[in-house]
Amino acid sequence: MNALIFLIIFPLFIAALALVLPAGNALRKTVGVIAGVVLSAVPIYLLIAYLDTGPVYFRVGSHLVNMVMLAVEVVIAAFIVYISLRSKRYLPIVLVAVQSLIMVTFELTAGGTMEIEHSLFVDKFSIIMALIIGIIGSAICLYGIGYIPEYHQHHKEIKERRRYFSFLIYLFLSAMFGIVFSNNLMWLYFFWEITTICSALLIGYRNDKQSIESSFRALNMNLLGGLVFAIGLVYLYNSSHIMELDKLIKLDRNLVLLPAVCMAFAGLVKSAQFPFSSWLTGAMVAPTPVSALLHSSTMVKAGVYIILRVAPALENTVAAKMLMFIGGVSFLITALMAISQSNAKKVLAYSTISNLGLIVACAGINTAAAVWSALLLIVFHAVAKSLLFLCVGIVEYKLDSRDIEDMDYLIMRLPKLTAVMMIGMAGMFLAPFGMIISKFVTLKAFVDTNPGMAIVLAYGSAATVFFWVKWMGKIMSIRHGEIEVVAHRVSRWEWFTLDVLAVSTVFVCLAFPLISSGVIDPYLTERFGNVPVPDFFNVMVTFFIMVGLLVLLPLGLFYFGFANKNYRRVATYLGGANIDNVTFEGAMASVQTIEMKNYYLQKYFGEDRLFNVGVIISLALLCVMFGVAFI
Amino acid sequence: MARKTIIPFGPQHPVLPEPIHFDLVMEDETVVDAIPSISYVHRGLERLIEKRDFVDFVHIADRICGLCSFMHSMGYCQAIEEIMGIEVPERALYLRTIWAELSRVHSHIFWLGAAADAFGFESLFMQSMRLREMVLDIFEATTGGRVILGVCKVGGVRRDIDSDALKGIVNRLAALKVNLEEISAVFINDYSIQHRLIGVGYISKEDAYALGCVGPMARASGLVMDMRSLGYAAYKYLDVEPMVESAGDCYARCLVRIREIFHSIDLVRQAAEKIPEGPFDLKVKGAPDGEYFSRIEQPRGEVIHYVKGNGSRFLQRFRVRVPTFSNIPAMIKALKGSGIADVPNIILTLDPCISCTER
Amino acid sequence: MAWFKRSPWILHYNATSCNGCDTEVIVSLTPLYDLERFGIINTGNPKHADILAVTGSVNEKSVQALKNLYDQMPNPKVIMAVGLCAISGCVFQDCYNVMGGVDKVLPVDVYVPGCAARPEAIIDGVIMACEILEKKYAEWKKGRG
Amino acid sequence: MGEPQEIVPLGKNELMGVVARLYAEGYRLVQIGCNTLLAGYELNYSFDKDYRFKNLRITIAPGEEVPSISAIYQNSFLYENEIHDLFGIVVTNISVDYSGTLYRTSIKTPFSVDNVKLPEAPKQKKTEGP
Amino acid sequence: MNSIYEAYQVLSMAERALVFLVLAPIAGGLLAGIDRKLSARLQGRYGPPVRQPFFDVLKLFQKERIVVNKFQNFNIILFFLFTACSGALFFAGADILLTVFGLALAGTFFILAGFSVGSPYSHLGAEREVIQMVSYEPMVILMAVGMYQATGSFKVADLVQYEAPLILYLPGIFLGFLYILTIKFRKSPFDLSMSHHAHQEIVRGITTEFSGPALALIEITHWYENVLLLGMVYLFFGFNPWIALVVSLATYLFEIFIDMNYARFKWQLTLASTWLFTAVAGISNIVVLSVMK
Repeated sequence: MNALIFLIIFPLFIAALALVLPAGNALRKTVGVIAGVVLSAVPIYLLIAYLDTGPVYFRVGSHLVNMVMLAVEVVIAAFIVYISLRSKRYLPIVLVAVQSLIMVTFELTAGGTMEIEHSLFVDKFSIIMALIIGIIGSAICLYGIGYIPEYHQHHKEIKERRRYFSFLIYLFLSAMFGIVFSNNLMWLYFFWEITTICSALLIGYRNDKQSIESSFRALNMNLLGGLVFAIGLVYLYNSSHIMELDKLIKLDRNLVLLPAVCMAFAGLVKSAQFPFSSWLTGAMVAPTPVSALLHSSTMVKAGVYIILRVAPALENTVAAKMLMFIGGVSFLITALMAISQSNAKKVLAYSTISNLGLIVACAGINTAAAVWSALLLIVFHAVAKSLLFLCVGIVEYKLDSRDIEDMDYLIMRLPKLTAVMMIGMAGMFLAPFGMIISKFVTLKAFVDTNPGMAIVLAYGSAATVFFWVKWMGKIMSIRHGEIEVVAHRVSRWEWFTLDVLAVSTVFVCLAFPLISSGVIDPYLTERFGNVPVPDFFNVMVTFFIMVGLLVLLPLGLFYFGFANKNYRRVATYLGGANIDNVTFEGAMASVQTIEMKNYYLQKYFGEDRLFNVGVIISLALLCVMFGVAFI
Repeated sequence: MARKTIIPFGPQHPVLPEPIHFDLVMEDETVVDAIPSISYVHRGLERLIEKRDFVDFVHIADRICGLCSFMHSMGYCQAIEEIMGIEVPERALYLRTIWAELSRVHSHIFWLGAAADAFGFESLFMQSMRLREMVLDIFEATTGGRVILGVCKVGGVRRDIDSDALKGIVNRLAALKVNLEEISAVFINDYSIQHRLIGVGYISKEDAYALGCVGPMARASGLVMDMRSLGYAAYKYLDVEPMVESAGDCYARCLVRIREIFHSIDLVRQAAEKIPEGPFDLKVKGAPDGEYFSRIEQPRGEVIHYVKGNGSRFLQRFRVRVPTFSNIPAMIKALKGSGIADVPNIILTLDPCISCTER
Repeated sequence: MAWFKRSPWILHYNATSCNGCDTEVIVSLTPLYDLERFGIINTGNPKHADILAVTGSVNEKSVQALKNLYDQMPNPKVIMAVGLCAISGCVFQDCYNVMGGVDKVLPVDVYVPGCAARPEAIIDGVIMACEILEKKYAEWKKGRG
Repeated sequence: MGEPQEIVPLGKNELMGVVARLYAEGYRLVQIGCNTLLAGYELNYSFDKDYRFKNLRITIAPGEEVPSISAIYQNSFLYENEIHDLFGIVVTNISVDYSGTLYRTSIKTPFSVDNVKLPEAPKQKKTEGP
Repeated sequence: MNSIYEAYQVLSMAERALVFLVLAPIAGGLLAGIDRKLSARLQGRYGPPVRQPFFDVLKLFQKERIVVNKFQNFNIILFFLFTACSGALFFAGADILLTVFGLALAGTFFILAGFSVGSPYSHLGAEREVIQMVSYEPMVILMAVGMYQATGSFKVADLVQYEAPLILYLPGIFLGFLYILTIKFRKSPFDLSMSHHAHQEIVRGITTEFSGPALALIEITHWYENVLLLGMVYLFFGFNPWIALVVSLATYLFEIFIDMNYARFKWQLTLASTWLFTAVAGISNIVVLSVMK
């Protein structure tokens, strides 16, 4: 139990330190490193300690804590009111006022009598989440040490608020640990709101018009989610007098359906599913570490975390079906929209929503196989996607653009970084790396329960391949002749993080049988009593293919790079109009250099075309979901 | 958001039999700009008048272009004859008409094949080329050449076709017509061809006129413009009817050419029926003194042979303005906004003849 | 054993030809003459081709294209000059913009006469080019050790 | 026999006005050609309407500039570029100006007065009247 | 009657894979030869000998290696390895989904090869190939899904010995699969990204920059792929090996016939029509099947 509390409190302590210590101080870096080591070590310790045990629940004297939390909540509410007033935005004020009113009344009327048996708990799922938060989170913090100074070098107009930044990041980590370890729903709700405000503030870090706009959009939507969450909690307590996650899912279906739907709704908002996807794409104005940490690997995962947690309560209801369809719609439509995007971060954002959609759909299905693949998706996605975000962050500064079309010949200009990026991309879509294994199982789960979803998956995967392949093709195309290698001053902090994540990507891909049998299977046994048995032969084949690739790639590159001299280099075929290898004589005797740009098919897959479709469908599905819950 | 790519289309490109270059500026697969560049086949044959006298020059006119070689020599001869006031024997005029119409048939069939190849219909290409051989056989039998006929001369033609042979030609053309009907049915009715041609490379009637389109290109846009109506050679004795379509797209150009093939076959038949007996050439004395713009209708449209002489055996100036040259502005316009898959279609429905264009 | 005789692939380039020889090159691939029965394909891409069939004499612009295409062909390769223009310039040899036959700029291996060259002659030329290809392959292989 | 062909000699300055009038009357531009004279050039602007052929002719000295009619007839730009490249006549304000790169010939301006050798007219044998 | 199946039973998985690896190129090459001969005959030509594809490949191996960049052939090797691998897995009787994903991976390497050479034509070809992949991939996955629904197994070994005729359960899927098969065989009207005849707006598409041995490897890979795809067709009729064999061959001939009768489509129509066809034929089939079960 102490470890859990430590994980929640320790980042707070670091956050406080970050606020206090002066910027640019060597001590800050030391603290950062120590925090990183500790935050990575403790979840690993947790993993080892609880490897063989089921879920463990802890009782924490809660009344005082509740009061403190309430106080903090009120402070936060006041803070939101303050910043909203300052920017003359009133919707957040309304939302936060209603929400606080509900919670304060609730706490004051029912809080005293509330009997919470276990406030904290830990099980395998929490540990997986804790590992992601701890290792990826702290790695990204280290990345930030190198990144933020450079960020300010490039954006001189932005006020240097490094301390504020670190404070928020560590505060956020603390809240994330809180979310995954809380059994007390009041606590869960409290941490939930903290992540909301952290996210909104970090999105607004640049403090210009666009980022404030995005920041408030994120705030509005997440506050709405929080509000529904709060209503769900109040309803839950009034109808059944419980306030604990483990009890919630064991309750009678009729009693918990509405609260569970409310919580799932909050989860949908947080994981930016349709119709709430726009806040996540807007959030891409935030500095890259924020996108990597909050908007791809951790916070949005909190959304699917909560959905997966309450999924048992929805089992076999129409609401679960709706959840599944919302996930499916988000998966398909964002994957299609990603085709039309050339902004690298936006592509990543859409791909994130798309993958989260798949996880939500799995949660909606809620069979052992579906949850198995959902958990694997969470792991693979967290590692690979944060790696890609961080790579894009660096590329952005080296090339002064985050547009994919400017990444021509990246492999020649930033070879090492591109190699790392390729690992991330391979992890995202290339069979037999990470994602595809889970998709494999997802497909089987879909076919067994709802073949309709298999169709969505079939179309969605095809779209996914499109945008990844063309991006990958772009960065790995090689130009004839020499090209200037971009000055490679990536700080060692950034490199360290990239290396860690790249190694983790490969590691989780290779070790997924271990992860599955060691962590996920026990969890599934507790929850479903059975474990999906992935075909051993398939696992072995994919494993061998992966190992084969890992051996083949370096060997092949070595062979073609150094050993094989048995070739003649000729110019690119340019219809005979070559001047030299990459230029040709164009019309009017001009000298044209070949330049290749990808297809975006804006006319067919454009946001303007598809976004509304997604919103309308998902709104309808949401209505049905709530309608069912009310009835 | 898509960005622009520049693609070098040619000079050597498999869909283009002849070298012409385009800088295609593309967004996704849409061509936003196309800038042509020529001079890969420029020889400068117009200045050969300095080295060949006006009678010998027919052989060079014959070789301006392989596909409409007869038309060029005919146009050139006609210009000289106009200047010198030569009354060409009527039989020669009829024979010229027959060869000219046969040229049109083989050129159009070749075009059908090339177009089919451009939109990826290989069997149609092969079948078209197979049928074209029937016309080439007629050429070979009547002139000895397959593509360069060398049969026209100032003052008439070099060879006669006797009446039996003429009958044979008409019969062979009737057989060709039967075969062609099958192929043209595919061109007209096939779904995939319509998909590739309908609505592609649209040129409105007004644009076609303003941009100086000639030949099938103009007629497909609804302009009634056929130089055969001027009544040169024996056309004044035949029922010439310009084939006009109104759609203005590649499909319409295709239809115009298909209808023209049948019309030409019919014209040959008419000519073979009406051809008078008599001499087929004339001894020419003297040299041209004056100038004339000889306008005739090539398979690709109106061609102008301008000849200027000052009474010496060597001409002062010879100039050809070929239909392709005149159609290029319209082609550029049609290319903009099309897809790259349409580019070969648009270029080919112009039926470009680059060697004519650049001379 | 070398297999070039069995599958020579052609690249055709029109240097400044009048179309006559071009059409005959194309015709030789079509039903009546059908070069493909000897495994001959018109590739349209220098990187796949074994034989470069040039029609027409060369001028200053087409020389550049021709040289580019020739350079981009993999060894062993053969150049075939099709038609009188490609051999000597034919009636155009006096033109100011004509440099003369193809052999002025590139080593021609096979000359196919005719104005325009007849398909039979072209087929004959290709078959001859095959022999030369085999020979060149043997030399090229020896040269590489 | 042949079609009647009207050739209208014009001064250089009248050209634009007449061309504009022809455009308004619905003539199409058939061609622009150029002839090399012994000392100068002769430009032929040919138009056609309903098979009626009309040719405008202006004569200029070497080095003289000619205005482009591409503002009136869009398709004239090719002819004008051609005249520029082959004859060395400067045509001003062409809408699409290749500036000498349409025909990239091995000798510059092959049809210019310096390059072209015009045939001598034969000794006039008096054919007409006494 | 069931001698094919018995032969299949006798062999172990590894042996079956080996048999595929050895025989598929021969069968594929012969099929390609038949294709060329038959196409020529349909076009009124005599056509090359049936062994012509082998001559071509052997010749290509003797050609000089020319490259635009020195890594370009690596992707082709991976393309070859993964195609052969998926084929071997399929014929060994492994999971059909695994085969499908393996094939997709191989296809991805092919596309990356097209991108990596940095030539405008192969780039366009690669882009189009991606579009084609997006077009056919849903149907391929649905085919596996449908088979699983009908038989309860993804294993080829189980599918092949399924007693009832799968085609009766999966008529829609089969039609949809036939439709996308045209794309996979690179036949007109869907030979957008590269065609065997270069008379195309994008020259030879992806293969523009690949020559000599690399081109030969691509050719052999296509042979493997074709045999694998015909194997998938076989599964629909697996209840009777002879019928299945005949139908597979008939399918190939049918594709040649289609090839002869169509102009090349544009990518818009390709994508739209395949998705629509997949949606109508495939999905309705799957829905009906799930209702029936």
